[in-house]
Amino acid sequence: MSGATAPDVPELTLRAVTVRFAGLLALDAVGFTVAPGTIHAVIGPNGAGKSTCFNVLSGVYRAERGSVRLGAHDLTRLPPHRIAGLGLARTFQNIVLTRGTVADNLMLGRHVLTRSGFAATALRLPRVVREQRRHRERAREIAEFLHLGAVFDTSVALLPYGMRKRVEMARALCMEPRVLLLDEPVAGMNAEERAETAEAIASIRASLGISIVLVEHDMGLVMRIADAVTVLDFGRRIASGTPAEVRRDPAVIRAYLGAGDEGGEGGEHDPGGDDGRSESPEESR
Amino acid sequence: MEPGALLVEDLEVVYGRSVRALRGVSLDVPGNGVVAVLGANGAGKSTLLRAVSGTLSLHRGSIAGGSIRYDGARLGGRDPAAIVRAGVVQVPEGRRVFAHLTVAENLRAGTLGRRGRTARTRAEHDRVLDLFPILAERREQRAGLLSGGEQQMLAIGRALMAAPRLLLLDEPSLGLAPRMVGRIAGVIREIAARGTAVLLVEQNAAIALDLAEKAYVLDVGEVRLAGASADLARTDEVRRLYLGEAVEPEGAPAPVRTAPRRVLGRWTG
Amino acid sequence: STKGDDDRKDKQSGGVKSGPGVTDTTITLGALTDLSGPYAPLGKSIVNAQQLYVDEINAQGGICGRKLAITVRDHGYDVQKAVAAYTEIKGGVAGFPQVIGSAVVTALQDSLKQDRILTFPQAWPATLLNRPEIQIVGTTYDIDMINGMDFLAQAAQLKSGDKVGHVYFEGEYGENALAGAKFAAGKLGVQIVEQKIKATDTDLTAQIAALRGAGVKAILISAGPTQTATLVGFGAVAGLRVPVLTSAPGFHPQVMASAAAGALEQLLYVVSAAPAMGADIPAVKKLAADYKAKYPDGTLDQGVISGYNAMKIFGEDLKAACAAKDLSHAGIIAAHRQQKQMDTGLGTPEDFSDVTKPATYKSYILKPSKAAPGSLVVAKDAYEVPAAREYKLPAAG
Amino acid sequence: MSAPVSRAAESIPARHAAAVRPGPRRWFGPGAVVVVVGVLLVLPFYVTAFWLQTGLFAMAAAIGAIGLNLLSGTTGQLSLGHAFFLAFGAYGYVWLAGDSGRVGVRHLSGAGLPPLLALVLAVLLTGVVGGLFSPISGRLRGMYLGVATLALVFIGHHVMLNAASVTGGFNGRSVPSMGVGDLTLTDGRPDGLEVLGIPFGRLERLWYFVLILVLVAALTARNLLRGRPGRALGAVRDSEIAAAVMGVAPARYRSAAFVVSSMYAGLAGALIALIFNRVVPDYFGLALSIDYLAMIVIGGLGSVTGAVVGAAFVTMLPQVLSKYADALPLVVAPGSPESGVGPGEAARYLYGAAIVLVLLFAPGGLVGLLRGRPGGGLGGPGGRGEGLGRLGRTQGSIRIGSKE
Amino acid sequence: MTKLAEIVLNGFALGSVYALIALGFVVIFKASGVINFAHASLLLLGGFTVAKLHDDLGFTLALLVAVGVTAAVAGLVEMVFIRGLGRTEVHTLTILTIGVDILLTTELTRRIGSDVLSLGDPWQAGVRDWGGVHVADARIACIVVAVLLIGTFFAAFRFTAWGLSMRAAAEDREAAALMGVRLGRVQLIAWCVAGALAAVAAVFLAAFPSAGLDRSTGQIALAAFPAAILGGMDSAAGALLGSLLVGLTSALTAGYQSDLSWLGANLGDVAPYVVMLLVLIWRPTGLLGSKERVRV
Ligand SMILES: Nc1ncnc2c1ncn2[C@@H]1O[C@H](COP(=O)(O)OP(=O)(O)OP(=O)(O)O)[C@@H](O)[C@H]1O
Ligand SMILES: Nc1ncnc2c1ncn2[C@@H]1O[C@H](COP(=O)(O)OP(=O)(O)OP(=O)(O)O)[C@@H](O)[C@H]1O
Ligand SMILES: [Mg+2]
Ligand SMILES: [Mg+2]
Repeated sequence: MSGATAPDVPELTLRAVTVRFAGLLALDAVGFTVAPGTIHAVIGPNGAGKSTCFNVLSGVYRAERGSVRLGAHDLTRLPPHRIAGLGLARTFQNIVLTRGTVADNLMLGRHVLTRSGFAATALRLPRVVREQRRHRERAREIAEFLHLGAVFDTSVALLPYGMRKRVEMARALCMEPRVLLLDEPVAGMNAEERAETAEAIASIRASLGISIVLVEHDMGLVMRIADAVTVLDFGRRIASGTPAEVRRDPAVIRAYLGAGDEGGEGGEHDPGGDDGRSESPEESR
Repeated sequence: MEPGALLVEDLEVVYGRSVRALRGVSLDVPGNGVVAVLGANGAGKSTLLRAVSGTLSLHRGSIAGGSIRYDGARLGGRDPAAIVRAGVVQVPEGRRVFAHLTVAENLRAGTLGRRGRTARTRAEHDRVLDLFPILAERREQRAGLLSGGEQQMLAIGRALMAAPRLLLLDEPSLGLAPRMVGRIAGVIREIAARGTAVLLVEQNAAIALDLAEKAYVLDVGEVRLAGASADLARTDEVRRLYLGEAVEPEGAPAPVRTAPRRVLGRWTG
Repeated sequence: STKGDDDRKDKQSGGVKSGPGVTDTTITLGALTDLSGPYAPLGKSIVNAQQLYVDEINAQGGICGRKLAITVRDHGYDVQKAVAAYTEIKGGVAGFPQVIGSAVVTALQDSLKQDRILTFPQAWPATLLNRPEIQIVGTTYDIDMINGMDFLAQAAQLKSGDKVGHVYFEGEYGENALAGAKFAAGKLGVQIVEQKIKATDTDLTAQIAALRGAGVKAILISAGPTQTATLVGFGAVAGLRVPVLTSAPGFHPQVMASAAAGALEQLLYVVSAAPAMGADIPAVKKLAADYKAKYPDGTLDQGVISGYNAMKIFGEDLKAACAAKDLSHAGIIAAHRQQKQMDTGLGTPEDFSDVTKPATYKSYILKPSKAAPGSLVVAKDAYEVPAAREYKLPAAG
Repeated sequence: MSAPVSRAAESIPARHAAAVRPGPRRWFGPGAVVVVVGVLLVLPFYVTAFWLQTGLFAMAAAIGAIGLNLLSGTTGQLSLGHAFFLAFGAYGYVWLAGDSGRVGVRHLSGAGLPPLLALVLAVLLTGVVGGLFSPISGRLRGMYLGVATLALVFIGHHVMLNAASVTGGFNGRSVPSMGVGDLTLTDGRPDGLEVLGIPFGRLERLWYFVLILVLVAALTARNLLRGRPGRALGAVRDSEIAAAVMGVAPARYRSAAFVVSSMYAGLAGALIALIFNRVVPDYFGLALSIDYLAMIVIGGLGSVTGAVVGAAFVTMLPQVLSKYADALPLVVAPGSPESGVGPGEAARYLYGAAIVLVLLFAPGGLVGLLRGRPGGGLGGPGGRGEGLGRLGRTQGSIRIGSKE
Repeated sequence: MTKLAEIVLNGFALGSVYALIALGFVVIFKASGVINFAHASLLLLGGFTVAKLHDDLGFTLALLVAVGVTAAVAGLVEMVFIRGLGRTEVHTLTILTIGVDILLTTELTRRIGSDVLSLGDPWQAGVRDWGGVHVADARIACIVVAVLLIGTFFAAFRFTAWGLSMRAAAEDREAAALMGVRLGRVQLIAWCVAGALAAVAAVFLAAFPSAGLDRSTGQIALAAFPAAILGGMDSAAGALLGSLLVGLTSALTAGYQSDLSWLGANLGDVAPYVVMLLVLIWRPTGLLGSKERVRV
């Protein structure tokens, strides 16, 4: 895999970010840095705060304390649409697509890259037409890259779950992001599809040179493609490092992976972890 | 026919006027035991479950041929509530918790279709909270604010509250952490042991094949393979497509693909 | 039908110049009325009464050798429908003895002027004066109020410095009445306490509290029948037992079925250019009898008398126009404007020659009486307050 | 065997072929538009004043409906305040083009601008007023916005009655006629104009003027919907958060939709004033707002053609029914002594029944029917009050509920 | 001082009439997500039925029959028009209710004609006089009934299986169906309840000090809109509070209009809307409405 980091991809840094919901400490002074052009995985048990972390990064939630920086820009207090303008794109854990065809959704992704305003579009000025055509071509290119070319003009409502997930990813890619946040990109896919998607992610990083932050419960995938891993539990960072390091970390095994493999009954044999789960929110209250 | 068994014969399902999502699918689920259905995206797995639970019409779909019989009676054409009353309960794809209801209310909603609603409800309730302690902590939180995995637990818990005789699970492991996946597997095994039949649609084939006695592989609306799980797990196709070449203890190195994949060039606009 | 069928042009036939709506055999009149909207009860009475006149006159051989006919269009108090209906029928009618709805009349006034079609609106604001083609039959609201105040002054023994409440609808009806009331108040040295309401207001408790708080000795109300009933009914039991006076649109026989009936009989007066349906006047009695005979289910409200009266005047105008051998739009207006002493027997004689003035300055005072036909009897015969002639009419300025 | 992923992907369009391919059923395409416009162009030569008038109302309403559709259909913002903006456009034009002077006892003010300029300014001003409402239009959603906009109608009515020197109060004002140079859209100058032997008066001249504007309005709206702003508005409707994350500023786009829709309403209002010849406050009531909502739903939400068809349905049907109701059996003529259903009432019954039937059999609106897709509505599962992945085939929906 | 007290009290009383009407809107809104424009005609139907029957049956029985009739008609509307369209979106249904309203209203107003109907209610023209402060007996009854019904409804909505079914169905029909909720029945009941409420509200709408029921009575229904919104649609206290506030504002501005004439005469009709706008700018989901919170 060749392809260097794109020159303008900045570093993404979270510093001591704290988020609280009505007494629940969803993120507790969490910090990590995504080096330019790397794939950084964020993992952790359900409810650990991974999606919350994404929500803070993309401006959907506001951090109570701490800061988020993208290169020279401070994202902490910016509204989502401004952050999007700075080149940060994301997908959602629960698919959020808009009505219309795959193409419509992808073209929405091009919003920040296009300029046509109300007046110009209403009058259908030549430059609007040109812009539209150019960006549609690129959207198709991206769709094809994610094997969505054949459904480009199909209504997303008709697509099965796994394919809708890919539409989301394509839409985020359409923003030509410098940092791409993927929340469980392979949920609902079978092994073969997962492998495909994993490969696509790796290929995106390789060919575009952008940073990717990834939340995923498929440990196999994380191990395979991540450069660095941050592990959250109860809103706190409990480990970080390379995939291999993290995987051996006893705290991670206890809190997240369980004793056995994922098909086994590890959870059943480890009540200790459960107690920990139920106590912690009490502490934070 | 065995009591509590589900028998699907030559099922044809169409969406709208022209989209044929299932073609001549036949499958049976014994009165107790776990049956798994595997398949790629768009193979028709969710469609199959919708057909059984009677919710096709809510998707503009309809049964165009074949039959679905449960416990000796035909299910086709009955409304979803009646099917729930007959003991068939589905956990829908994508969680679908009632976002604006609290966690407690969501669980209570699970009992809405039950006939006798009092005594056993309590027990079920305790059991669900026991399984998913996080739900007890979040009793009064709006379900829509839960994390993805928590919502998945709620969706499963809600279905268990209905005390089903046949449980249809559409990807129960979706979005769950590995440890939680293990626990769900335990739950499924346990309810099966208590005499509930389970029809399991699952992408995590390792678990599915481990839990189920019998499995079907759907492909573009047709049954491609069927048989005992253990046998299926040994077939090349299942190994490659659903188990990722080898039975994958998480983290095994990816198989190197030979086919070169498309690359995406940089945007130079 | 295709374009150009409308005979908009004046023609000559049988020595009589004719215009739109007039053929050799028929004179067609138009009615833009409300039979399905809020003013449907009024519309129905007027349509019936006017049809009654047409039937009578046709039985006598018609006018100018021609039968009368009315083209009725129901606009349901929808301005847009009314304008469309007007456009539809204006080329085929000789005049409009009925147009209901102030909003409709105001929306049409420019077109009426342009098309010069004689029109009798069933609304009486003085702002419609000064237009040759529009004729308010009877008094205007302001003149009614001036006359009515004079009556109240005696009934409530008003002294200089007393307060009189005036509850009125926003819009022409209320505001024109208010102008008259203010003028009269100035003459009497009393003070008007204003309470403006909307047609949809049915709860007047706050207004009553305010009027009682102000210590009014009498009340004028220029609103609808239900508002009058509420005001009188609740006022009577809430410490506001004072005489109340309203104009014709403020009363309808049906309110005598409400819980306020008793109070209405005791406290309410109605000022009107038309006598009561229950008046002891031969023409009125005959009308009441004929109407009941033809429409046994009909209500004998004031719409019957004013509708019939308007139609009768229109009939007289047509007769005069026939005599002048000109049944064109302009001819009918000219004939109408020459009537200086029109007495239909259904009220006071009227003078239509001065477009700047109401046709009459005389009003009756009527009183509710459950037993009488139309639930109204005459309390005071038609009279005129001399001071009213000094009053500066709004449109005349 | 090819990879399952791509195979599944290829199988889906194949399955949906009928839904995607423009089949013979979708005849309501550009061809139909050309035919309709052609008919409209020659109509003034054949029909009577009544039909011209009715058609003019329908065309003006179409412009207003197109605007409301952008707001309610595409952006999902329920508005019951459309009548206010129609009124603002109407009065704005009348004031800008009108002269100052006394009428009766009243003094009326006016800017005395050339009519065409006044029309343009009225439209722009209505947009500005729509913009002033942005603290509310940007923040509120669903039913709450609906009722907040309802307030505009009542406040507007209050102002129309009380600002008498501008509006003429209850009596309203006459409308200065439109005209460019020597050609006025009245029966006058140039006098006695005839084209092909047909007198070319006010209605005929207005007809072509309004027709041109309808085409312009429809075209611009279509461009908007298919372009970048349209997609952004749709995204705001379907998921505010997703839209924001895609770089769309929701509040700004919601306000912008409000402004644009106000401008369409302003134009429609000014044209309605021209057609009426007089503006009166009572016309611009809540019922009018509801009529416009009915137009866009009956026509088919989210589509420009739908708005036009709906406008024609809602404005013309009652008129046509009233005109022909007396020909119906069982209907009793007004003034006849029998009691029974009068023509006006019969027309109301039929109109009510028509609304119900249309929506029962074409829930997606009349355009759905024209395109051979009576289903319309949400193609996706579930239905109401849902946001995630439950998506539809039609373009639009109004968010009435407060649920995301 | 008695003036103020009387205006305030009567304002509250008027508000309670609005509250009863608003409740009818809220029930259907919660069940079907529809703004039921046909509610106005249901009010008219309820009132009309009582008016026609009370002479023969007595008031109580007539009211019971009217409640039954309006509930049945509302239920019929649901079964014939709304249910079949369960899959379509709410705005279609909303406009459909306009069609239904036109049909019902035309028929009823045709029957009512010019009549002002008395409902034969037991309170008649009775008035309480508390040291010069007058309130109609019927209005006091209305306050009591409104508080009771609103309380009952919201309790049922919160705690009963029916209420839960309704909320679940309103949120996600498919998921609710999968829980065994009988979508048709739940919605049917809601419409019937709203219909029954309309009959009760009509009684107070037409009772003293109103003159009676006439063809335009139903139109008041729309005045209850801001009442429902102002308080926030999802709380009992909010519904009451909003309605009382609307009643109070219109009464105060009407009663003191001579002191407010610089704002243009007759502010009474506009004032509730102005208040509502201000409240909504401050709290976009009403006074007590729960804050809209979503996550992704
Ligand atoms: N808006 C909110 N209001 C209240 N609580 C919230 C909100 N968003 C998240 N939470 C809570 O914060 C915790 C962290 O949620 P988050 O979605 O970040 O978890 P996650 O790590 O993404 O878990 P999963 O893997 O299950 O998706 C959860 O317990 C969740 O219930
Ligand atoms: N509402 C619908 N209308 C039309 N076609 C549909 C609809 N829902 C699903 N389909 C089509 O039916 C086929 C089967 O879809 P289904 O959702 O059953 O797949 P699945 O096996 O569950 O896939 P996944 O693993 O992604 O959930 C797909 O081709 C899909 O496009
Ligand atoms: Mg998450
Ligand atoms: Mg599926």
